[in-house]
Amino acid sequence: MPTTIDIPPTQTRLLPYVLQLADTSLMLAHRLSEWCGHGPALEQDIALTNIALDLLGEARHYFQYAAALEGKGRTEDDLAYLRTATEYRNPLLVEQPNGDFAVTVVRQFLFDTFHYHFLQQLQHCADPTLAAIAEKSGKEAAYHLRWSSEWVIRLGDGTDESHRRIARALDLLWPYADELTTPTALERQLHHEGRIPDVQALRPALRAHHERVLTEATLPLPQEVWPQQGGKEGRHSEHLGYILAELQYLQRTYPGLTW
Amino acid sequence: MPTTIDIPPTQTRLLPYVLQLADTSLMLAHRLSEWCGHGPALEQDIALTNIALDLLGEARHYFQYAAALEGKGRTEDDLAYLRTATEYRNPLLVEQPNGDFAVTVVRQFLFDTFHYHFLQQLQHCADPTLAAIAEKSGKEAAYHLRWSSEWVIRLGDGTDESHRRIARALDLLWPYADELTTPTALERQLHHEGRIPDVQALRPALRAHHERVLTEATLPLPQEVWPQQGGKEGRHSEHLGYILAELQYLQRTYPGLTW
Amino acid sequence: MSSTPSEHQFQARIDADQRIEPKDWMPEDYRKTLIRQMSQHAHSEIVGMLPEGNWITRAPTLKRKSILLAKVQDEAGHGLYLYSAAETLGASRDDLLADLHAGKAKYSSIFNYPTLSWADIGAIGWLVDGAAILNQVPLCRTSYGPYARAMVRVCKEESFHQRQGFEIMQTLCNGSAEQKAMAQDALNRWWWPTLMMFGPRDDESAHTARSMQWRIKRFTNDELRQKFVDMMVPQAEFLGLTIPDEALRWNEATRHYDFGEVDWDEFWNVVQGRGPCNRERLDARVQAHEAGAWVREAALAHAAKRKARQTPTEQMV
Amino acid sequence: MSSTPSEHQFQARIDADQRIEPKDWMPEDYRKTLIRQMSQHAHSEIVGMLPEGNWITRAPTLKRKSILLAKVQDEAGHGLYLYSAAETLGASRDDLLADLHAGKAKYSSIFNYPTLSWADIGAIGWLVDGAAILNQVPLCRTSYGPYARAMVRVCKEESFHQRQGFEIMQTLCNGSAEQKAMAQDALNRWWWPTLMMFGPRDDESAHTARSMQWRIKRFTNDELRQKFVDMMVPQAEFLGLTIPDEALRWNEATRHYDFGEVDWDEFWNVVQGRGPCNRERLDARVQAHEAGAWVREAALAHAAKRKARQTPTEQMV
Repeated sequence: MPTTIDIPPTQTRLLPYVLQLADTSLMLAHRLSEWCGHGPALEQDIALTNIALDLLGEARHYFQYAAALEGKGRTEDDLAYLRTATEYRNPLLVEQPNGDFAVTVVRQFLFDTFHYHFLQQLQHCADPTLAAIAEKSGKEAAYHLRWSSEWVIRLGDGTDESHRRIARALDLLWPYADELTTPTALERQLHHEGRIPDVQALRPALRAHHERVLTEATLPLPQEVWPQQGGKEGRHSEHLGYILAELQYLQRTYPGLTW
Repeated sequence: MPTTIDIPPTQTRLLPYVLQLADTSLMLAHRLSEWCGHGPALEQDIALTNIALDLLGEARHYFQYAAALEGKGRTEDDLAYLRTATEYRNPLLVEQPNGDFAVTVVRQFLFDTFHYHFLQQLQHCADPTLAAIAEKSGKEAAYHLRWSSEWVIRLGDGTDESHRRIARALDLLWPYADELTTPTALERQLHHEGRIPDVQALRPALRAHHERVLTEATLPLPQEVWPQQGGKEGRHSEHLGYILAELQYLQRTYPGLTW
Repeated sequence: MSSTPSEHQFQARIDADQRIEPKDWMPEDYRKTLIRQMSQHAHSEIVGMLPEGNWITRAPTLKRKSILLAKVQDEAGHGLYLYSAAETLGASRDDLLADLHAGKAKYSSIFNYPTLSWADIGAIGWLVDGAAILNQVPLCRTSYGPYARAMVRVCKEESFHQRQGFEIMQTLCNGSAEQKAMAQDALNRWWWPTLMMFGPRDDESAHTARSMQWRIKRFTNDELRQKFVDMMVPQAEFLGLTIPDEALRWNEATRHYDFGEVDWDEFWNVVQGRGPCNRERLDARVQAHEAGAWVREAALAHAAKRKARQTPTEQMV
Repeated sequence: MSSTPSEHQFQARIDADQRIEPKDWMPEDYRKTLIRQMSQHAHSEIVGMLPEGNWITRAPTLKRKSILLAKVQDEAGHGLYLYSAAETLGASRDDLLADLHAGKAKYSSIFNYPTLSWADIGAIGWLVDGAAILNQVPLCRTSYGPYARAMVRVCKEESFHQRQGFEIMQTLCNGSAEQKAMAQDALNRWWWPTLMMFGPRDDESAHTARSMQWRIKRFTNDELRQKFVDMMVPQAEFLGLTIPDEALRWNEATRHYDFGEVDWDEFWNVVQGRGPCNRERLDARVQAHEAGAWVREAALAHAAKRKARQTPTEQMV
């Protein structure tokens, strides 16, 4: 694989990074929204939709900022709806299918643990727009993290079946966790310029939280695995193409209209 | 519901009818192709794909003829890929999801019983192109009908589980059978002009075949039900939109290119 | 039929527009009727999430996606309020759901129609929520307290939904020719089913008389249907859309719109389970319920474990 | 190691390029090796249906849809031939599949990579089938008769597939800038995994020596890999695409292309189950097999019922 050449500091654009943040929250919101009307009970339907709405709101802030940074008069929707698969920069984790409720809970748990700690750091970044988004969304992420952590515990220390399912979900999704805290060349460069947090430095805090929750959930901490990566660099799984086919359908079929 | 006003004979265009035939075979071929790599055994994977290929070939002939009839220089792909849901004229049956293998077999059986008998008649129609397509596809339809009829019998008179599944499939899909032999205003008009067969007149032959096969399959002939209709008039089920999102994605995303 | 002193006193309270609360005495039929109506209403909210939920992943802008997601979530919330209100009468949500899933309970049959385009989302907000509001606003003054209070909360959110639906229609009607055609096609498909939401004609409606006596129902089916048509015609004109009813015309004498006859065959077929999506709607709910059984069991098991781990003092809290 | 008279005679036949047929005596290791290789080959065909099958519903034209469907169907057919050929050696398809589904059997790890664009379909036909052909053409002269004959049929169809893949790439490269970029991106992702198809380096390859002695294998891994690179470079140049290998250059002395080192970490990780799609591929096969169990049981039950209904005379036929 050819490596990305380091971009001199004066030229590192924040735009692709903001798109990465936007895509991440958008894709997860989109996945969660697929549960609407199909949850295990009304209370979980509502909870999942709440998280989806929060993430969608966060994504919209990033997209609006990205459109401003781009400075070409494009809108949040142009960016969200009109790129092709290799141009999306969400990590692989958030495009994974919902699976059963345990898979959704684990995906959320792994994401929230990262997202909460990340936003805590991003609140202090030099860019005032990102800092403001991070502050608002950080409060929401705290609730999400509590919700998903509680459900990991509830399912891990529930019945034999729920334990089996969530253990399987953990096994399934653990390979996707690392990518969240593995900086891309762009992230390394932006951090080097002092503009964004060091995601790798979040690992001890994440690990501590994982261990605490998994222990209480009577689940083993998954072993080290070969991490699956590439989403943040546009190399996705086969799932993204299908997400985009639905997401983009109306914009592609009726280009340039107002809805 | 407003009724369609009868169109004077000199103005009834064959084009929408040929599109109806094309859409019907295309949608069923598309559904069958979803089984590829997921069949109960290699032999069935191959059989389902054979049927899909035959129907796709038949659809292409109709689309090519439709493009010629339209006379605007459009291609089979323009017609197949670039219309919106209300413009497709396949009956509801063929867009129903594959379900389990029993649902697929019943959908095929109901379709093949109609399709075979219909093509036998269409071979004698005045339009030489349609007659030629019907002759070629009629031979294939004979094989399809044998395959699906044998499988109805095999599953109906197999195990308790297969019997239960195919009885359920019959119950699920029977409401969609009638539409095949219920002429639309366009079909009535074209038949009145002597240009296409009377699909309603096929009912006794279809019923006889259904009865023979279902009896041998130890399955009860389903009771009369309120028929579900509208596909041939562009009023589809919720399934078609999702089929089109996948089918049309590349053509919509990259308009006007060669593949 | 002579009434007992309790029934007499009960009816007097109703007539005085007083609220009946959970702990009050009430005729068994009143309780049963309310449970049936509230649970049907709850079921309708839940099943109603499905046709609209069908377009969340394909919502054409982030703003519309957000609004639709919030709307469907509100409907889940309405379901919760209404099941809770039904439970104040001694019903259990589990039993009510079991009846729904077994096909024994009704829900508003409007939701047995398919959503075939984005314009359907506009049409549902504009027409279906519009009709629901007409049904529900009077219920804000219904005799049973928990039901009335639930209805106040529901109506507040539903009028917001209706405006959003109308706004979608407006955007489409001001858009391209294709968007306008999409809006007209949606109106063509949703108009008559919405009129069916008001139920059978008064002279064919079994429950109406007594429901009105008990102020569970405050207007008749035909009264509401007429009110709805009168309200919608100017709105359709404003949008530049044509209501698919050739018999529709202003009646100067009655000061109402005359309109055509509902297709009662279609009405009864859909109510009795033979509509375009009845099976799909029920299957989706049953599937969600069954697929979620292990989750609900786990939650209970965990809660029990937690309680068992508490000290006796903690358990007393 | 001294050989028995049978082994000696067997090797003599091999050396004389004579075919070994099912009824012939053969060393147990030869039988085992062949079963392993043929079944791996069959598994590869079946699993290989999945990455390509992933684009059937999104094929951009009716013609491409048709061609792709036929290609994937051919692969199913190849699987059938190869399982049948393995069965001539006493293996049972059910046991072979059980091993595959339990994760105990290997299949070509190229299929553990995702197909992310339509151009991947072109790249797979061009590169992956191209590599497969290089592996398979020599096998048309392999010592075991049924395997050789299966390979003849497979090769005929596979060369057709490869031309179609190349044709897709050509169309894209002659298309819009986006199409060309799509093709280059696909090449970037499929090039190195295709080189990995030829297996580990010769000095790390356990089975090679003996497989070559038995003419189950006719060229070494490195020989084939080199042949493949030499073949592909001009084809990539013809397409106007850049092979993603900075070390690639013509070596005038050896008259071959020098090329970079395969990422052996990635190779071993993918072979050992940690590639991008290993789990998805296996899950899809297991799911299809389990979901189809009742169908296979029904077919057997029906066949048994049919047989039982025959008269004794009919049964003797």
